[in-house]
Amino acid sequence: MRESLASSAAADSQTGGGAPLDGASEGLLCRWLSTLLGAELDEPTLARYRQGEAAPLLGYLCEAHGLDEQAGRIEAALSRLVMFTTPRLELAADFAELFLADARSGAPPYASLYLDERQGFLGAPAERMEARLAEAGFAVKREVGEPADHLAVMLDYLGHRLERLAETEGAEALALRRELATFLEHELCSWLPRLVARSAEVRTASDLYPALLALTEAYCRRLAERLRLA
Amino acid sequence: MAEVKNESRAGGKRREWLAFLFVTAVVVPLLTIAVVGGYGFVVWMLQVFVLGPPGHGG
Amino acid sequence: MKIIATLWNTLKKPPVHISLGVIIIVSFVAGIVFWGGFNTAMEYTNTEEFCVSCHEMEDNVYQELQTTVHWSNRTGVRAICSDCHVPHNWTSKIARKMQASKEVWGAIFGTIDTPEKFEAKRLELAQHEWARFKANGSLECRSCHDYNSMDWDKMSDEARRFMEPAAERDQSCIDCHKGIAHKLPEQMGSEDPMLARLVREATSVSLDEGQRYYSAKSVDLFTDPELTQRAGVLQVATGVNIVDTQGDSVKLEIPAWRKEKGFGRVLYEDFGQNIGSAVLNKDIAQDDALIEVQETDVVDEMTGLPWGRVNVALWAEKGVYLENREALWETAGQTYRDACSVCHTEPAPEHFDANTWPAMFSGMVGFTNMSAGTQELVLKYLQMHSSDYAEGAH
Amino acid sequence: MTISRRSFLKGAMAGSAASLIGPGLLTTAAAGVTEQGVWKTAGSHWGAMNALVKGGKVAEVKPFGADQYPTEMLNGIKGLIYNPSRVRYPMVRLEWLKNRHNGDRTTRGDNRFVRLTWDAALDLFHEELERIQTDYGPWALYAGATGWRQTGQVHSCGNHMQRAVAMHGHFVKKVGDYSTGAGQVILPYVLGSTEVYSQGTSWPLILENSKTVVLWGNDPYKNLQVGWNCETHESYAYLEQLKAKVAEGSIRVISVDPVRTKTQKYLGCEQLYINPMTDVAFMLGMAHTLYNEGLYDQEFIDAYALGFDDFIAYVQGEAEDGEVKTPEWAEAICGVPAERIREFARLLAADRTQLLFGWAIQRQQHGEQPYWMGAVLATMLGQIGLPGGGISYGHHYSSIGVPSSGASAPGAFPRNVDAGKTPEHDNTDFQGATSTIPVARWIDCLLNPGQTIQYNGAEVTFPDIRMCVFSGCNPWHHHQDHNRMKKAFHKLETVVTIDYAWNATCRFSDLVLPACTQFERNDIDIYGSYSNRGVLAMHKLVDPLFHSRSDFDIFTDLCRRFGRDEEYRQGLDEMGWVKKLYDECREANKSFVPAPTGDQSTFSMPEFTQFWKEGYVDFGPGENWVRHADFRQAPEVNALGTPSGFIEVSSRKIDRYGYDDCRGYPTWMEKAERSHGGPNSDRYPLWLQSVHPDKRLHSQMCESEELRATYAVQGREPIYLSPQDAEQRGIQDGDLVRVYNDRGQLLAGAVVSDDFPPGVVRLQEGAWYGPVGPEIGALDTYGDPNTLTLDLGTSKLAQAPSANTCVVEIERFEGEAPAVTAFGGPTLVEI
Repeated sequence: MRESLASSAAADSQTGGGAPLDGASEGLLCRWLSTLLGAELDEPTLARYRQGEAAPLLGYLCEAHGLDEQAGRIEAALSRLVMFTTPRLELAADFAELFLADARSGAPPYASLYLDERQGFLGAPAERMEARLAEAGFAVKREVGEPADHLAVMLDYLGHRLERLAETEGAEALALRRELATFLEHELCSWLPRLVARSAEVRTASDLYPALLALTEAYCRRLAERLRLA
Repeated sequence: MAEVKNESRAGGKRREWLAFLFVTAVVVPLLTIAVVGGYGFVVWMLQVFVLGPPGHGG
Repeated sequence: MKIIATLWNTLKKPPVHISLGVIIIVSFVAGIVFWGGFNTAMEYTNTEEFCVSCHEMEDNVYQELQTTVHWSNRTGVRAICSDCHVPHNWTSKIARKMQASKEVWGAIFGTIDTPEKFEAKRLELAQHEWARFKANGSLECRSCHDYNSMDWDKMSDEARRFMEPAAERDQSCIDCHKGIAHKLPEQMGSEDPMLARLVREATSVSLDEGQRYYSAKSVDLFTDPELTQRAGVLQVATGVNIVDTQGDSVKLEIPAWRKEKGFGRVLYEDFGQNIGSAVLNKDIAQDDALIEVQETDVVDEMTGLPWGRVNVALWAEKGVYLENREALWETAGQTYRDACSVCHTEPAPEHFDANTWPAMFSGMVGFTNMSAGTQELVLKYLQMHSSDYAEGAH
Repeated sequence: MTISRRSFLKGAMAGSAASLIGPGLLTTAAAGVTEQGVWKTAGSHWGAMNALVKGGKVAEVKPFGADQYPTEMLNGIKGLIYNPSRVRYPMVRLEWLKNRHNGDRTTRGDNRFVRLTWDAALDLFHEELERIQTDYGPWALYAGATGWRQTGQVHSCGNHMQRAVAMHGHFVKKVGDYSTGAGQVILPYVLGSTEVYSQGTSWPLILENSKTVVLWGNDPYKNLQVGWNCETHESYAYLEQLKAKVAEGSIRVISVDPVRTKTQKYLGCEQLYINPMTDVAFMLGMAHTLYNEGLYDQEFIDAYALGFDDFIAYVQGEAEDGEVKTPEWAEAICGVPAERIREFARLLAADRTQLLFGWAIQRQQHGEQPYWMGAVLATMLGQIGLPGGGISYGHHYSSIGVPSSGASAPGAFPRNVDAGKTPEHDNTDFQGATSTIPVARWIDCLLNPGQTIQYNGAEVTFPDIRMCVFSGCNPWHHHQDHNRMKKAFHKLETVVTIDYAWNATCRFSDLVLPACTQFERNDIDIYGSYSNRGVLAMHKLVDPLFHSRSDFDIFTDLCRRFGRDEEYRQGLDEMGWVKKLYDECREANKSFVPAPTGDQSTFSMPEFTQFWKEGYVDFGPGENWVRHADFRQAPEVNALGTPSGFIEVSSRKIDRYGYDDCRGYPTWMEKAERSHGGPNSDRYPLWLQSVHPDKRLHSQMCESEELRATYAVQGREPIYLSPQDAEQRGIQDGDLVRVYNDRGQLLAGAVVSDDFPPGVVRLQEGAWYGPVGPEIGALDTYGDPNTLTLDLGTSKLAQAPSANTCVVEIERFEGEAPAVTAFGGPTLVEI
């Protein structure tokens, strides 16, 4: 099943990817990335990943967005997990090292730490994101315990908005498309490269999460372009 | 004589009722209150001078 | 006069016109009516509404009652004035009703009609009631509270520590629960509540001559039974022997040691130990007639100072002594643990010796809210349980 | 065609992807109206404050009305709440999670952590406590360490931790502290009180009566910025008046200090240079002058002191060392010209002199001696107990010297188990070991369990500690010689830390639980510290950040593991406790003034809800007071706490202990290492002083990014040195330097300043320790002085820390400097 997808993606990319954006699929993709970046993988979910259940998602990324290199890197990381005696724990430790420990080392996924000159949590980017969530009628669940400018929260928001895009057409869709493009450019692509750079400095046990961050950064850039184009 | 008696009898009857009511409504109640009050006063004085504050019992 | 004569005559003679039956029945009914009216009147004087009809009562004690447990509590069982202040036994109740004539007098002539006047007389009025409760073993309290039906498991541990021994001794409630319904007179002060309770308990300890007792608080000492010539102060938790009693005062004999450098004003519990027993005025300390010196010039190696053993007998008030110091030590220990653990782990009493504790204590006591009296007791507790006295110290 | 395939993708993807996509992090919520923010009251060690909270965020902080001299550190408060180093989730060290106490402990330090849920973390904590109490005993658990926590009497984290652990089982406790370890042990023998934490003579009386004020190793203008309670800096008003008096020449202030201090520069007063660690020699020279020129007060000594003869025999050279302590003898050691010593002694004896001693000179080897010698000098001057005379050891701390209001202060959450209750494990058998250890010897205790040492006249046998619990206290900041600590930590099976930022102690722990800061919970405290000026409501400004919780909440939950959470919090919640402490304080302050109007109390406090709304209650100013005045007036009745009740110039009790490093009277003893010609000064000529920081409270606020940027040099802790030393080593201002000695090495940023004499360098304590790796001897990348300091007891008497006995060498750092890891969380270690 995988081969056929790859070939059609190749065909598609030659045509400059001009095909219209499928909001529903992109929304799902964003919410998938948000889940992966929001919490550590538990045993059953990791097992499903290692059995290749993410293939359709990765395939769609290659085929729809031409992100073959990043997708391949994730698959390689997944396959190399066999080296660890306790892969879940090692991944959890990587996750903590990058995102949870002290935010001066590692790669803390909070916009405020990169965009706000005070380099603290809950800076201006967080306030802007909170306003944006409120405006769209959303709020972060209490038990999540994260500020609004956490990458996973922003991707979840993006997912919902993209699904909303799928249900609209004409002028409203165009406006929404432009709004999401500006959101991606100002609020995500402005700091994701630095996040990816910092994640590269940290020597994690597995390459999965650094690869995931690289994928997310590339995907957001590509998505922003696609939204601007159509 | 009879009316005197009658009158005295009527007067006597009326006077008797008057005395009876007066005694039952006024004299005996006052006497009782006096007796009970006096008894209380005596006990109180005993307490002050002899028995000390009330309540050895109970 | 004539009316009385005619009345007496009528009474003497058997009834002429009214039948015997009518007389008996009417008298009987009148009796019932009288009995009903008399009792209703009397019961009315037992109602709260009647008691607080005088503003002296309503503005003072009635307001105070509303802040106590007898006013509002978990089960809504309420006590009104007569439940505690009017004896339930009929004879005593009648006597109390007659005694109430004094209260009527007070109401008319306004002996306590302003808060200030009331406050000034509060102690005297309170003492009347305390004496009555003491005499009848808090009879009125027992009409609702009964030691036998107290469920010890449901009672809080702190309360149970005091109530169970009290139940065994069937102790009169008022000994500890003065001020349960109305505010305590100021003279009782806002001393540490646990300490105040012991001081109140001491008021009911009977003193036998020749026996050893311990002061429940610091006590002024005098040279005369009338307690007019001040001689010094006896510190709390000090052992004394009662040698004589006269009216409200007792003669105390205080065996002690003292330093012979200076005027020897401070008497200590033991040789070489700075554990204060009493402080005498300068002239008294130098007066050989009063101070019987038993040993002198005993040098303490630790400081090189000469000490002397003395005995002094002085007069003081009654009713402030306890048979032993256990209750005092327990209160002091609990106060010490609570006060000194606010900022850091409080050192165990046996961590320092008796002569080091004063230094540690004076450096730190400023952080606590202990009153002077409490400080004196806690320091003595620490010294008497220091490494010098606790076995297997450190 | 392509459209269908894409929709097919969506279909296929939806099927398998569904299981890989979580429930999402967002819920629907009505669009909240943006409120304009509300001003609340709060407080901290840096000062009481008002804070504007807008949209659930602390927008602005400004000083509390009553604080006329706010410290600029208040600007760091926001940096502290939102600092990137916040501990955000319960974390456990991977190695420890895998193998528990049998794991590889040498990796402890910069190891890898894994996130846990709160329940899992607390279960682990409870399991470890159970294991230690059952497999070992109370001797194996050390939970005594306490630190500067945060202000607030309900959420005093030391109380919470120790109460919860004590309800589970007994544990090893500590005595003494790092600030005044030697002083608080020696002064009870000499002046009959610990003195260092006692209220001092009121400033107004000093300003009125003193002709000379001596600041001995004392920098009040720097140290009064912080206080034990919510500080309102009332002392600064008096320092301002002192400055005016110095200007008009009515008071001579002399700072006896090798360094030109911040206070000296503020007051514009004189400085008397003295070689580091030679104060006792200098004072002995002065004593010799006072005695031989008949300037001392013999009458005062006869009436109020004992043991002067033995001491003066030592000064006159009649003791076994046979050396006469002339000013010339002293000059050779302390570097102060003999004539200057005589002149200084005469000056002090001439008129009313107030001696103000700082705490730094007792935090060195033989730290008891300078404090003892200071008391002896004050006794010879005979002004103890007079207004503006005598000696004080605390006028630089928490506004000591500001008249106290005399009101009662609120208590705190209980630290002990309730009366009558017993812990789950009531085993009190310490198997011969001592249950309380001197706090500064805890690393010796870890390295040599079972060893017996002398301490304050008694013997202490070290318990074999296997587990430590630290709450709101950063022992990796307190203690000296980090490399030795690393060795000691390898012996610990489990270390649990509860804190709000990733300081060194968290990174050397196995289980780290996130506490919230004091601004994320309701509390109550006094403001004004020693002046006890009033009670302050510490409103909760924002909810606890991330997954952090209040200590109250954390330890209630821990006690739920053994079913005693109700008993732990005595059935009250947070606000219940705040109200209880307030009401108890109000009751204690209702001291009945027997005025005819009855309940007219001296300190009437409003009812709780009104207090909470207004934010504070002011008790008003206190009355002036003179320390030791009552003793001077009636020495017998107001006897001191010494064994004799008098001032003990020489102490038979200490003499009887027979310690070689603390004799019966104050003596000069050479140090293990000392600059300016002392031992080891040939290899390491520079004396390193690690004084209290100017822009921090010890290690607190070092994580505040903005504030640190105002003083860090190339991102490192600044090290101050003299122009001569810098020039000798080719160091320019702002250079990166390596500071080293036999015990360790660190990087720091050079600041060349003429406030410092040759041979003296300063690294302020509290700089966060950031080693390159957990290996012994690893380079500290930020500049924590305790990487270099000596871990040695001051003497057998006090066994206190000797941080200021430390010599080092400095060199320019060549090559590529490693990044600062002090504030970094755990970095990866090769697995």
